Amino acid sequence: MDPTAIMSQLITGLSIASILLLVALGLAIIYGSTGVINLAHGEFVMLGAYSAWALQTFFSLNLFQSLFFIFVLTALLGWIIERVVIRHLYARPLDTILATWGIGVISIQAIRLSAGGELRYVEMPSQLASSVSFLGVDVSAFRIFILIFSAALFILTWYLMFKTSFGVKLRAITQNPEVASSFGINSDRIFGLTFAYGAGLAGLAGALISPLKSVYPEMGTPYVIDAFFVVVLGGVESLMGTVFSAIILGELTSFISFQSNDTIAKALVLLAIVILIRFRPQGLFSSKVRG
Amino acid sequence: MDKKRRSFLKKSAVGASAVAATSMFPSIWIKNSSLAYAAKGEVKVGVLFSLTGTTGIIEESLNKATIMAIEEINDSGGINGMKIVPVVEDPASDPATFAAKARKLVLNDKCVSVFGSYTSASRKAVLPVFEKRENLYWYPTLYEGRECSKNVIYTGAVPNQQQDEFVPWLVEKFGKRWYLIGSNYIYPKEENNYCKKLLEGLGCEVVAEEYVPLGHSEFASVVNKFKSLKPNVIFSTVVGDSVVALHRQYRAGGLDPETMPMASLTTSENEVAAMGGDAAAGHFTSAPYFMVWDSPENQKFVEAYRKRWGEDKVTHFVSEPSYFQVYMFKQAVEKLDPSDIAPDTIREATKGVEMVAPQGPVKIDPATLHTYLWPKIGVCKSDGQFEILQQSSEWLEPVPYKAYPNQQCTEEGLKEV
Amino acid sequence: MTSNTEQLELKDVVVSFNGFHALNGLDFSVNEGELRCLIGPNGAGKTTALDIICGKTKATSGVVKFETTDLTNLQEHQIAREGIGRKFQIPSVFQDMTVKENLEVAYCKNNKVLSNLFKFKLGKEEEGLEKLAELVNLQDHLDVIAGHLSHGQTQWLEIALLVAQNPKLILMDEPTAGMTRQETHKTAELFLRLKEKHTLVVVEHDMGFVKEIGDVISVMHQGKMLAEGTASEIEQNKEVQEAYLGSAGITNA
Amino acid sequence: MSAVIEKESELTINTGAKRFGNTTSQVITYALVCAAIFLVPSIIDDAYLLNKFSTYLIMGMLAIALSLSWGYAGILNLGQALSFGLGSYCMAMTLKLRTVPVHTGSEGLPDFMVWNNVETLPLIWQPFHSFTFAVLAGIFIPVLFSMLLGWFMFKGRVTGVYVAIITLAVLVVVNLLIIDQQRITGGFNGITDLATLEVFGFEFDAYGSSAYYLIAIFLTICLFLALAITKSKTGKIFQAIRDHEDRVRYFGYDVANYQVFAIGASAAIAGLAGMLYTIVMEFASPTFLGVKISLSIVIWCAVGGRHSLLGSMLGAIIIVGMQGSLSESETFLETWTLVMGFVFVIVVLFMPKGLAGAVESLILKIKSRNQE
Repeated sequence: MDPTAIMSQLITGLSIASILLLVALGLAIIYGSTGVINLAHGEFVMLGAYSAWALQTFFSLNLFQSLFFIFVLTALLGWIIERVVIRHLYARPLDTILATWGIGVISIQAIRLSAGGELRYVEMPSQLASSVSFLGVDVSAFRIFILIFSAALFILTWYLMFKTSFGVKLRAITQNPEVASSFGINSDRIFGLTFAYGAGLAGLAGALISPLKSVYPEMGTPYVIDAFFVVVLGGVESLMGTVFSAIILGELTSFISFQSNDTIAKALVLLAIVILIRFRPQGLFSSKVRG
Repeated sequence: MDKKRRSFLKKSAVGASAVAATSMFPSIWIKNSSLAYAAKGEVKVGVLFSLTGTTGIIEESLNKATIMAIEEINDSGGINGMKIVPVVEDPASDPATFAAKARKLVLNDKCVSVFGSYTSASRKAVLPVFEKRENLYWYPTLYEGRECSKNVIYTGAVPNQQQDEFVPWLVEKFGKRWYLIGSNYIYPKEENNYCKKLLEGLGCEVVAEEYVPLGHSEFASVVNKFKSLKPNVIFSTVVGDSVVALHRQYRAGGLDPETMPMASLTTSENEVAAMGGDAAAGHFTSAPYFMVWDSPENQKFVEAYRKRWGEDKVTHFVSEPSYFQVYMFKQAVEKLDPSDIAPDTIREATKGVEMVAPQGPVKIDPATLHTYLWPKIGVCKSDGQFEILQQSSEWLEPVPYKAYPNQQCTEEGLKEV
Repeated sequence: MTSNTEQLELKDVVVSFNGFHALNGLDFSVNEGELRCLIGPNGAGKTTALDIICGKTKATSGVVKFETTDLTNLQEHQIAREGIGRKFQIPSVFQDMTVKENLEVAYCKNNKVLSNLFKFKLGKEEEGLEKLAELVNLQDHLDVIAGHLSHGQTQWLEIALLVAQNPKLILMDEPTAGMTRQETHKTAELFLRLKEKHTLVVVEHDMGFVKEIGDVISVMHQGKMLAEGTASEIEQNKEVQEAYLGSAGITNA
Repeated sequence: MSAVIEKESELTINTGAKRFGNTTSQVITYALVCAAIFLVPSIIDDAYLLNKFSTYLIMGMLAIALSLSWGYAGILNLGQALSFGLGSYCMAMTLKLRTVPVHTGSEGLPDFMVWNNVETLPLIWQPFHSFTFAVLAGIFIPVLFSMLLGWFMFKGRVTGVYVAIITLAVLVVVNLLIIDQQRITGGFNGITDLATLEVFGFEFDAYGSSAYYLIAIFLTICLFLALAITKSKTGKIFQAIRDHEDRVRYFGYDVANYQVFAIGASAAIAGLAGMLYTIVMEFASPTFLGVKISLSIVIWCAVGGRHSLLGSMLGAIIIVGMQGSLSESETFLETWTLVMGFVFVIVVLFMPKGLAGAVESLILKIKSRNQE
C-alpha cells in the first residue's frame, strides 16, 4: 500500500469508527449505567432516521434544521418507554432482553404500517454533498461532518457524566444504589432521564447516517449488534473504552476490507472481538466486570 | 347445588378451551372439502411475498402488483365467470417461513397456483413442495438461470436477456477495465460468471470481483478501491438496501459517473426513489421494463397502480412481471374446462401463451417455461426516472443455460448435449 | 488436639493492585487444630489474606504453603481439594435450592462431571448430611428453599456447607456479621465444636466473640502482621492500640 | 388456641418456602405432555398440519436445549442456532448425496456444485455418503464445536453477557463463512432439493405421521434425558454454578468442566433438532444458524420459563404456534408482529418467571385455597 492509500484507509477507518461510536454511545450509557440490555436500541436509530424523513417530507426541514426535533422526539419516546415498561425491570436486567425485543418488534411494525414498508429517502444537506480534500485525501464532506459531530457528542456526553450533578448522581447510583438513595438521590428520575438521553442519541445517530445509508423499517437490527460489540469490547462502564473500541474496530474493518473484501473483514473483526474478550473479559478499558 | 355448579363450570371451561383452540389453530377444523381445484365458481391462488422482514422493502410492491391484477380481472368478470380468490401469506423474508407458508397454500388451501418470491433462496426453499405435490409456482423476478423445473413459470429475465446487449454496449461506450461487485449469494455470482464469459470474448479485463455480505451498508473501502483501481465500468449486482448505500456513498465520495459509471442489473425505480435522483443520475441499468416506457399498456398499468396504491408509488422491472403473469395465468385457465382446472393442466395451457404486457408483447417458451422479453438499456436521470437509450430489436429468447452449452432445458427436463 | 505441626504458612506475601499494596510482606502461620482469630482495623488486609490462601487473589510475590503443598500457582478448586474451605463475608448459599440440595452440592467427594451425572440418590451420604444440618440446627428445614432462611440461618448453612467438604482448614470471613447476640453465642459454641476436627482461621470484628473462641489472636495492620498473642496480651499492646486509634476503638471496629 | 395458630402459620411458611412439586409429580406431568404429543396424529390426519406441528416440536427441542444451558447452568448461549444449523447441514449433505445420480448423472456431484463449476466432490463431503456417519456427525460436530468453544471461554472465566457476546460473534462468523463458501455449502441458498429420508426401507415422509412420530420420539427422549441431567448431582451443581460460580469453585469443583459439559449436552439436543428440521423442511439454509433464530430461542425460554424444561418447550410451541396462526389469519396479516411484540412485553411485566412460573403460583394458590 502506498502512503496515500494508507492515509485514505486511516481516514476511512476513522469514519467507520465515528458511525460506530455514534450508534454505540447511547447504548453504552444505558447499558453501562442501568444494566438494561436494550435490544430496541437499533429501533431508536431507525426511528431517528424516519423522523428525519418525516420532517423533510411533511415540514420541508433539512437535516440540520431537524436534528434538534429528532433528538427531542426520540428522547421523549425513550422516556415514555422507560416509564411504562423498563422501570419495572431494573431488578431483573436479563428480562429487559425480552421486553426491549418486544418493543423493537412493535416499533418496526408500527413504522411499516404508518410510513410504509419501502425504502425511504433522506436528503443529504447540499453543502456537504461533495467531497473535500482532507489531509491530502479526497473524502466525503458528509463523512467528515459525522466524524466531527460524533466527537462533539462524545465530549458533551463525557461532560454530562463527569462534570454535572446529573452525571455525579448517575454514577453514584450505578456504583451503589443504596448509598445513593440514602443521600436522597431519586434514582427513578435519573434512570428515566438517562434512558431518554440514550434514546435521543440513538435517534440522532439514525438521522445522521440516513443520507449515507438506506432507511427502512428493519434497518436498526444490524446496528444494535455492532453497537453491543463496541460497548462490550470497550468495557461496559467506560466511555473512553467505547471510543477506543470503536476506533479499533473501524480501523480493522477499513484495512482488512481494503486488502481483501468486506466479508472477510467482518469475519476477522468478529474473531478479533472474540479473542479480545476472552483474554480481557472486563473490556479493554475497564477494570470492573458487570455480572 | 355445589356439585352442579362445578360440573357447569367444568363444561364451560371445556367450551372455552375449545373456542381458544379453534381461534388458535383454525385450520384443524377445516377438512378437505373436495379435491376439485375450481369449486363454487372460484379459483384459489396463493400470493407469497414478504410483507415484513428485510426483503419486504421490495416484495411489498410485488404483492401490490399481483393483488391489483387479480382485482382487475375479477372486476372485469373473472376467468370465464369464475372469481380469482387470493390467499395472501407473509413469509417474513425467511426461507423457512417461505417453505412453511408454501405448504399451507399448496396442502391446506389447495391453491391451484402460487405467485411469489423475490430471492433465489426463497424460491429454492419452496421448490420441494411444488415439485413433490405437483403444483405450479409463478416466479416474477429476474434470476440467475440454470433452473429447469416443470413446476415453475419464470416471468423475469435470465442472464442472457439482461447482458447480451448490455455488456458489449458498455464496453464500446466506456472501455475494457471492469470492476464486478455484487452481494454475496448465488445471483450475483452467476451473473458475473456469465458476464466474465462475455467480457473474455470482447477482450476485456476484470480488475476486481468482490462480494459484500447481504444487507451490507458500509461501502467506504469499496469506494476507495474504485478510486485506486479506476475501472471503466463498475458492474453491480448488489441488491436490496445495499444498492442505496452503495450509490449514495459513491456520490458522497466524489466519483463521477461520466468516467466510471455503475452498470447494474438490479437497480430499479424502487431503489432510485430511496437514494435520490442525484445519487442515481448517470448510472445504467439493463432490464426488460422501465416505468417511463411509452406504451398504452404501460400507461394504463402505471396509472392504475398509482390510483390503487398511492401517487408516490413506482412500478419497476419486478413488479411489472408480477402484474402481467396473473394475466397469463388467466389466459391459461380460460382455455380449460372448469372441471379440468389443476396445476398440471394450467402448466400445459401456459406453454406458448402470448400477451401484450406493459413492456411489450411477451410469450412463455414451451420448452423452458421461461419468458420471451424485451431487454432495454436505461440511464438514470436526476428526477429519479430512467431514460431508455435502446431496446432490443426483437423479443429475446430466454436461455437459462446459455453459459453452459452442454446443458439444455427441454420439455422433458434438463438434457446433457 | 492442637499439635505443633505447622499447617499453613504465608511467607513475605505481597499483593498489589495497580500500585496499591494490599498485603505488604505478610508472614502468617497456623498450626494444625488451632482456632486462630485474625483482627485488624479496616483496610488492614484481613480479607485479602484469606483471598490469597483460597486462591481468589494471586500473590504478587511470596510463598503460600499448606502442609507440604505450595498453593501459589494452584486454582481455586485445586486448593479446595487440598483441604481448604472458605466462608465469605456476604453469605453465599444457593438461594434457589433447598437446604438439602445445598449440602449435597457442597459434599464434594467426587468432583467429576460424568460420575456425578449418574448420581441421583443420596445413599449413605444422606445420614451424613442430616447430621450436618443438625450441627447447625437446620435439621427441620432440610426441604426449605435456602432463599427463605433468616440471615443467621443462612450464615449457619454456609458454615455447614464448608463442613460438608470436610476440609482440614476452614477460613471464615466475619461469620457473625448481622447476627443477634443469641445467634452469635450459638455460633461460638459451634466453632468450639468444629475446632475438634478442623483448623479454623476466623476474621472477626466482634471482640466479645473473639474472646469467647480464640486461643491466639493475630492482629494485622497495613498489610502486615502487627502482633500475635492471647486476648489480654493484645489488648495491652501499645502498637495495636495506636493502629486502632484512627478507627472507633478495638472492641467496636 | 395458640398451638393452632402456630401450626397454621407454619403451614403457610412451608408452602411458600418449599420446592414446588416433587420429582414424581414432575415426571408424571412430563409424561402426560409427551403422551398428548403422541396422540396428535390420531386426531389430526392432515399432511399440512402434521408437517407444521412437526416443526413446532423441533422448536420445542431447541428450547429444551437452551433451558438446560441457560436456565440451569446459567450459560446464555446466543449461538444455540449454530449447533442447530450444523446438525441441519449434516443431514442435508447426506440426503443431497442420495439425489446425486438423479441430478447430474454419473459424475456424482450435487447440482449446486456443478453450477459452481466444482469438478470433484470436496473432501469434507466424502464421508457423508454414509448415513451413519452423517447422523453421528450431526450430533458430534455441534457437540465438539460447542465444547471447544466452551473450553476456550470457561477456562478463561468468561461469564454472563460476555458469553452471550462471544457465542453471538462466533455464530455470525460461521454464518458468513457458510454463505461465502458457496462452492461447498450452497451459499445463501443453502442445500436444497433433497432425497426423502429412508432408513431400513422405511420412508420418513415430511408430510406424514412417520416423520412426526420420529420427531416426537426424539423430543421425548431429549426431554427426559435433560430432566435426568437436571435431577442428577451434576444438574444440581449446574444450578449452583448458575447462582454462585465462585462458591462452587471453593468446594473443589472445576467449574469450567461442568460448564463445558452443559454447553455440550445442549449442543447435542440442538444438533439433533437440526437434523430433524432438515427432514421436515426438506432443505438446509444458512438462516437456520442465524442471529434471529438464536434470539428467538431465548425469547421462547423466557416466555415459557427458563428454569423449567417443560415450560421452555411449551413456550416455544406456543409462541411459534401463535406466530403461525396469527400470520395465517386474514385479520392479523399486517399486525401479527405487533401482537407478538405486545405479548412479549406483557409476559415480562406480568409473568416474571414465564408461563411455568405463572402456572406454579396458580397451582399453589389453588392448593392453599383447598387447604382452607
